[in-house]
Amino acid sequence: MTHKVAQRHPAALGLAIGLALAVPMLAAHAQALCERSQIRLVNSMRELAQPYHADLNKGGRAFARWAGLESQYVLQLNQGDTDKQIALMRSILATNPRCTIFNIEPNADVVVKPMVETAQETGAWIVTHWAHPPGLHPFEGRDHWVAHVAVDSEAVGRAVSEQLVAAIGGKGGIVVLHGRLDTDPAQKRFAGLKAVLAKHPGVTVLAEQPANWDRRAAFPIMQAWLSKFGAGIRGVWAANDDMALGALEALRAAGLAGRIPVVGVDGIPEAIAAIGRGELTATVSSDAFYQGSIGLAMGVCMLTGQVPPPDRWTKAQREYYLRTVVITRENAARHASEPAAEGYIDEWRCDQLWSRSTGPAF
Amino acid sequence: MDAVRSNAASSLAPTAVLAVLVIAVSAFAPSFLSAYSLRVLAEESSAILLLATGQTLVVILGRIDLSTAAIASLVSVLVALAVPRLGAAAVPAALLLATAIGAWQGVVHVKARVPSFIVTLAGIGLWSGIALAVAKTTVPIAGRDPFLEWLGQSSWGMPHAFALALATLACFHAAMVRLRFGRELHAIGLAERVALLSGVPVGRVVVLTFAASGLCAGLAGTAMVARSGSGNPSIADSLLLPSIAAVLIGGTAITGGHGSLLRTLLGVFIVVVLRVGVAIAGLAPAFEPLAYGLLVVVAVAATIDRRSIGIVK
Amino acid sequence: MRTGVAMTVPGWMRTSGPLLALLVLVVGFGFGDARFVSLANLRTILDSAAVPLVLAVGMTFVIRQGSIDLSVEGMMAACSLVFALAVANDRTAFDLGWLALAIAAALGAVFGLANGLVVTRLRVPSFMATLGLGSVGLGAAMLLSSDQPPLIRDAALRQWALGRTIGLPNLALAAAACLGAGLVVERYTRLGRYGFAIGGAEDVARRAGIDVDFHKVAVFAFAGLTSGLAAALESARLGIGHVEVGAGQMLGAVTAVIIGGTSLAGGSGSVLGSAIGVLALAVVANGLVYVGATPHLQKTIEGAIILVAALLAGVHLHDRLRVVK
Amino acid sequence: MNAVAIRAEGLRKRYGDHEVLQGVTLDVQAGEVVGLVGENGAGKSTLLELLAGVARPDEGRIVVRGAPVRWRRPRDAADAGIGFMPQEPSMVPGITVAENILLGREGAGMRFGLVRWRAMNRLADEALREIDPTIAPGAQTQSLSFQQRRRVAFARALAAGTRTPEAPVLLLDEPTSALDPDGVEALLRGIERLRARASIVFVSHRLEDVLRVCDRIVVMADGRCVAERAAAATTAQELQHLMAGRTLAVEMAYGRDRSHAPGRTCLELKQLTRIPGYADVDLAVRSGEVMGLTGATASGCHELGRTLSGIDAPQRGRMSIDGRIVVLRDPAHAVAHGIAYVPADRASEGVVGALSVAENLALADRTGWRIDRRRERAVAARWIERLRIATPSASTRVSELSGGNQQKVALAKWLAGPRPRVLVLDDPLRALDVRARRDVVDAIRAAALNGSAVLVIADALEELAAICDRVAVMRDGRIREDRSTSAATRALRVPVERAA
Repeated sequence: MTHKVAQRHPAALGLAIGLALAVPMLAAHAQALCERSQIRLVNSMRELAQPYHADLNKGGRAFARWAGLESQYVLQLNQGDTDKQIALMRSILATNPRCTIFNIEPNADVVVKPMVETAQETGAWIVTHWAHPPGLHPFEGRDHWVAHVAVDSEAVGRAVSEQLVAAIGGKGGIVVLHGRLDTDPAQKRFAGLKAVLAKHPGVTVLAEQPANWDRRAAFPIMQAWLSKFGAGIRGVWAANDDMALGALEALRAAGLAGRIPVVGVDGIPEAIAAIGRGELTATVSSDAFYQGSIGLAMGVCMLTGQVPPPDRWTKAQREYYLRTVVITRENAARHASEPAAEGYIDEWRCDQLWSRSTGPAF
Repeated sequence: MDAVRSNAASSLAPTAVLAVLVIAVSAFAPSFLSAYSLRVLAEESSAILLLATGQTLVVILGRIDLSTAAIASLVSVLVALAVPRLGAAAVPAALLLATAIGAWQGVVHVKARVPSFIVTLAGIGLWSGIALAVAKTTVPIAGRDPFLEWLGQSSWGMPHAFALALATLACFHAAMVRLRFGRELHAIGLAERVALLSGVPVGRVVVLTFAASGLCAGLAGTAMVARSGSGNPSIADSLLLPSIAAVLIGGTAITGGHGSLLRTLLGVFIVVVLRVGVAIAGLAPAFEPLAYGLLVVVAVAATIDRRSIGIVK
Repeated sequence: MRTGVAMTVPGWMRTSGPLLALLVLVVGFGFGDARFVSLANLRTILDSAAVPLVLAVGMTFVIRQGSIDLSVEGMMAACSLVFALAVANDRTAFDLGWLALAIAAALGAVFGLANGLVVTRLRVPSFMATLGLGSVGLGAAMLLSSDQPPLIRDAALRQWALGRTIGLPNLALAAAACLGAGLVVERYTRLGRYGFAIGGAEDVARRAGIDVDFHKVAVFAFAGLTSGLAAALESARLGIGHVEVGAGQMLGAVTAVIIGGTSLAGGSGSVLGSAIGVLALAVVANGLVYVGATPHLQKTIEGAIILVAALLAGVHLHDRLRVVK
Repeated sequence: MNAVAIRAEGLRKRYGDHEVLQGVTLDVQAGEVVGLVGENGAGKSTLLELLAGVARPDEGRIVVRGAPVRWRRPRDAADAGIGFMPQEPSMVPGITVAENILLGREGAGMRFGLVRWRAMNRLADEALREIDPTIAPGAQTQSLSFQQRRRVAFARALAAGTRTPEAPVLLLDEPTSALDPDGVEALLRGIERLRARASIVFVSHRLEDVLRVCDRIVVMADGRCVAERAAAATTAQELQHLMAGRTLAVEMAYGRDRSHAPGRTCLELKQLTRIPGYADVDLAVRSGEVMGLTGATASGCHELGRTLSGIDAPQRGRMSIDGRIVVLRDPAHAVAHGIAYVPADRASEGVVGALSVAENLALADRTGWRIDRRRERAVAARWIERLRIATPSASTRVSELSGGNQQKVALAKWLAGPRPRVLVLDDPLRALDVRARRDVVDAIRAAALNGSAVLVIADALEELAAICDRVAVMRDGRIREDRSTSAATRALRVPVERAA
C-alpha cells in the first residue's frame, strides 16, 4: 500500500523518507494530511453501561476537548453486536474517510480484520486495542492500520495470580471464574494463572467455571462452590472485576466477605473501592481513560503532520504492549479518584505517544 | 397460486415502510443513498438475509428455529479449521453438516414430539458449545480457498455474499410456489391436522424444512467467515433476533401458514436500515436502543397482514 | 376421541412429566456427587431458583393466553436501575427502602401494560411487540445507568436479600409467596380462568362476551409486575442496579414454563408445573457446577439436558393427531 | 300466555356482496317452539346470530318482550335471557364444564373477580340436570366426547335463558346434527320438557325432529321466510317441497344403481381391538361395495374409523387390504395404502379453510413434485361441476363456503386424486340439506362404482339406508348385526335404539 500513499502525497513521502533516513521517529514536521477542521475522531466501543467503557468514552472525549476537536468527536456503540460494530464503521465512511481516525475497542477479535480492510480500502485510519486474530499485523503493508495497542493479558493474569497466591500464603485450594471462553483475554489471563500455579505447587484449582464476564452468572456458581467445598476454598480467582464482585456478594451472603481473598481484572471503580475496604485483594488496570484517548491522539498527530504516516514507524511503534498497573490495598487510594484530563495531557503530546509502551507485542 | 399466493404478493405495506425509512434516514444523512452506503447495506444484509430465509420457511410451518445463529457460528469455526486440511472441500463439507444438524433437530422435534422452540433452544447450547470445544477461540483461516475469497469480494458494487443470499432466497421462493413441497408447507402451517389426514407426510416436510434452515444457517456462517477471514464460536450470535425480526416485520405470521420469502426480503432491508440507519442519522448513540425498539414496533404495526391473521397472539 | 383432541390425562398426571424430569436430574447429579443432595446445596438451589421462579409465574400466564413476552430482559434492566436509584445508593439522594420494591414492581406493570396495549390496540403480535419494547426498556436502563451503575447502600435491604429465615433463603421465600399468589390467581380469579379460555379458543371466548383485550392487557401487566419484582430482588442481592441484570433470564423463564407443561399454543399448563420447570433448570445449572463439568463442554451438556428434560416432561402424551409446534 | 317473546322485524344482513338476509320478519310467542328449516345458505344461522347478538343487522330491528333492543355484544342478549346454541362446536378445551356453561356470565359463580367454585358448579348443574345429569360440572371439558360437548352447549344456552325471571328464549342452531340416536332423543326430550317454560327457535335439517317437537314451522329460502305451517298440519314431503321447490326423496339417489355386483374383498379386519373403543371386530368390505357402520354412543364405530385412517393404532388383530396385511404408522401411511378418510369434524380436520378450493382438492394428490396449476384448475372445475359445489370460483377460500359445500370439498379431495382402494367416511351427511345430501350420496355411489370399497359411518340408520348395500351395527365396541340394508332398515331400528 505504500505506493498508494506515495501517489497521494509525493511530498509527504519524500519528506518522510528524508526524515526516516535522518531520525527514525520523533517527529520533526511531516506534511499534514488533513485540515484540522476536517479531522473526525471516532471512538467505537460496546456500550456505556459498564464503567470500563464509560471511561473509554470519557478519555476520548477529554482528548478531543483538549485538542479543540470536540465537535468532531463521534461515539459508536454496538451493544455487544459484533456485526454491528463493523457496519457502524463502514456506514460513517461514505463521507470524508481520509481524515477519519477510529479508536477501536474490538467487541471480539474477529472484527479486527474486516475493520482494518475497510480502513485500507476507504483510506480511513484505525487504531485497535486489546487483541487481534493471530497472524495479523499492522506493519505487514496495512498502512491505514495505524497501530495495535495490545494488552498483555497473560502478564496481567500472572500479576493478579501472584497477588492471590501471596494472599493465601502459597498454599490451599482456589476456585476460578472464567470470562467468555472464546475471547483472547479470558484464555490468556487463565494462562497467566497456570504459569503462576506451576511455580506454587501448594496451590490447587478446586474448580473452574465460565461466568461470561457477568456478575449475575458468577453469584450462583460461587454459591454452589461454597456449598460443595465449604472451608476448602482459600481464594477466588476471577477473570474480571464484574465476576469478582459477583463472587464477593455470594461470599457476603455466606458471611465470608473479606475473609477469603478475591482477585479480579480491569480496575473498575467499584472494585477499587472494594479493595479499599479489604474485601477484594487485587485487580489490574489497563487504564480505560488512556485506551480511549491514545488512538485518537496518534491519529491527530499523524493527520496534522506532527508525526509522519504509520508506514514510517517502527514495528514496535505499530504494535506494542500497554503498561498496566496492579492495584492493591497499598495504592487503591491513589486510583480511587476519577481520572482527569490534566493527568494525561503530557502523554497525549505527539512526542509522548509511546510513553506507556512496554515493548513489541509480536 | 390462489389463496396463499394472493396474500403473499401483497407486500405493499413493507415496501412503503422501507421507503419511508430510507427517505427519513437520507434526509438526515444524504450520503446514505451513495453507491458506497448501499453496498455497505448489502454487505450488512447478506448474513441476516440467509438466516431469515431459512427462518421464514420454518415460521410458515408454524415452528421456530432458535438455533440458526449457533449453527452459523459452528460452521464458521469448522470452515476455518477445515480449509487447511480439506481445501476447497471444506465449505461443502461444513454446509452438509449444517444441513444434517438442521435435519436432526427436525427429526427430534417430530419423533420425540418436543416443541421446536425447545429442540432448537437446546440446539443453541449444543452447537455453540461444540463450536467452543473444537475452536476454543477465534480461528483465522490458514490456507486459501478460492470460493471463500470470491465470497469476500464484490463486483460492480454487488457484494458476492449478498448475491449468494439473493440466489438462495430466489431458489427457495421458486420451490415454495412451484413445488408441492411449498403448498404442503403452507397447508401444515394453516391446518396441520387436515394436512396429516390428507396424507401429507408432515414429518418428512418438517424435517426437510429444518434441514433447509440448517443449510441457510451454514451459508450464513460461510459468508461471515469469508467476511472476517476467521471463524469464531459466537460470531453470528448477535444475528438471531434481527433475523427473526426481519421475518416477522416482513409480515409473515408467527402463527404459521401465512407469509412469503419476498416479504422477508423486504423485512431484512427494513431491519438492516433500522440497525445502522439510526446511527447514521446521527442520533445520540445512547438513544439508539430506544429508537430501534420503537421503530420495530411501528414497522410491524404497519406491515403486519391483518387480513390473513385472524387472532393476534 | 371423536373430535381428535389430544388424549387427555388426569390432573395429577399433567405435572407428573416435569416432576419425573426433576427427579431424574436430582438423582443423576446425586450419583455424580453425593454432596449434591446435601441440605446446604438444596438451599443453594432454592436461592438460585428464586428470581427465575418469580419470572416464570408471570410468563406462565402470558404463554397460557397464547402470547409470549420477550421484553423480560429489557424490563428488568429498567426496573433494576430505577430500584437501585430509589433505594439508598451512591448516585442519588433517595432512600425509599422497601417502597422502592413497590416502585420497581409498578414500573414493571406499566411496561407490561404498554406491551398489552401494543398487542391489543395496534394488533402487533406479542412476539414483536415485546421484542421492541424490551429494547426500549434496555435503552432507558442504559440512559439511567449513564456511565456509572448505581451501587445499593441500603444495608437492611442487602442483609434481607442475602439472609435466611428458618434456614431458608429470604429470596426463595419471597419467590414462594409469589408462586402462591400465582396459584390463587390461576385457580380463583377471573383473570386466571379467562386466561385458559382466551388461550384455548379466543374466538369462543369473544363470542361468550369476554372482554378478551382487557384480560390480555391485564396478564401482560401482571407479567411486567413479576419482571419488576424479579429485577428488584436480583438487584438487592447483587447490590447494584445493572443493565444486564436480566441477561439470559427471558429464555430461562420460557424454557421453564414449557418444560413445566404449558404449551406455547396456549390454553393449558399450570404455575405449579412452571415452578417444577424452574427447579429443574436450577438443578441443571447447579449440578453442572457441582460435578465440575469441563467449562468448554458446559453449554453442550446444558443443551442436551434441556432436551432430555423436555423429553421426559412430554413422556406421558402420545396421540398421532396431537399437533406439537 | 301468547305475548310475543322475541320478534324480528325486517332484518337484513349483507356479507360482502351477498345479501344473506333480505328482510326477515319472525314472531316467537312465549312458550312456543318454532322450527326453522331451509337449505344450506338459506340464512337460518345468520338470523339466529342476529337475534343472539353475535352479529348486528344492517337494517330492521329486534323486539324482546315488547321492547326494541339493540345488542352491542352477545353478552347483552344473554343478559336479556336469550340463550344461543351455535351450530359449530363452541367449547373451550382447557377449562371445566361448569366454566364453559357459564363462560362470560358467571353471575353468582364469580364475585369481585374471584371464582366461587361451589356456586359456579351449582349454577351449571341446574342447567345440566335438565339436559344430561351424567355430566359432572367439575369435569375437564377436553375429557368429554363430542356428543357430550353438544349437550353441554345446550346446557349453556339454557343457563343463559334462565338468568332472568322472564321465560327464557332459546335459539338452537342444528342442536341434533351429528348426535347419535339417543343423543337426539335426550335433546328432544329436553326441548319438550322446556316447552311450557320457554320460547324456542329450533333450526334443524332433520325434518322428523322438527315435526316432532315444534308447534309451528317456518321455511326459509334465499334469505327470506317463504312459508309457515303448523307442525300438526304438514309433512316432511311438503316441507322438503317448500324448501327445495320440488320433491326429491333421498331414496331416489341410490334406487338407480342398486344393481351392480361388488368385486373381491378389499378391506378385511380380523379380531381388530383397541380398548377403549372396540374389540374383536371382524369386518369385510368388497371393492365396489358401500358398507354402513352405525351404533349408539360408545359403540366404537367412530373409533374404528379413526383406526382405519391411521390415527390410532389397534392393540390386537390385523387389517388387510386386497389380501395384504397392513400396519399403519400414521395417516400418511394409510393414504399411501390407498385408504381415504373423510373426518366428521370437517372444519378442523377436513379442509384447509385458508386455502382455495383448487388447492384443497390438490392436497391429497401425491403424484409428482411440481404444482401444475392448469391441471389443478381443470380438476377443480370438473369436481365443482360434478358435486355442484356452490363457490364463486375455484380460487375462492374454502372458509368462505357453506358447511355443506365444505363437506363436498373434503370428499372431492379424495375422488379427484387417484382412486382410493378404501374410502372411509365419518358422518358424511351431517348437517346437509336435501340437495347437498343427494349430491354427496351420488358421489359416494360413484366412488363405489369406480371400484373403491366404501365404509360409511353414521349415527342415523335412515341415512345409511339411503347409501349402503350392507349395514353393520356396533354396540359396546362389538359388531352385533351385519346384513343387507333392505333388511336392516326394518330390523335394525330396534337394536340401535336399545343400544345405549
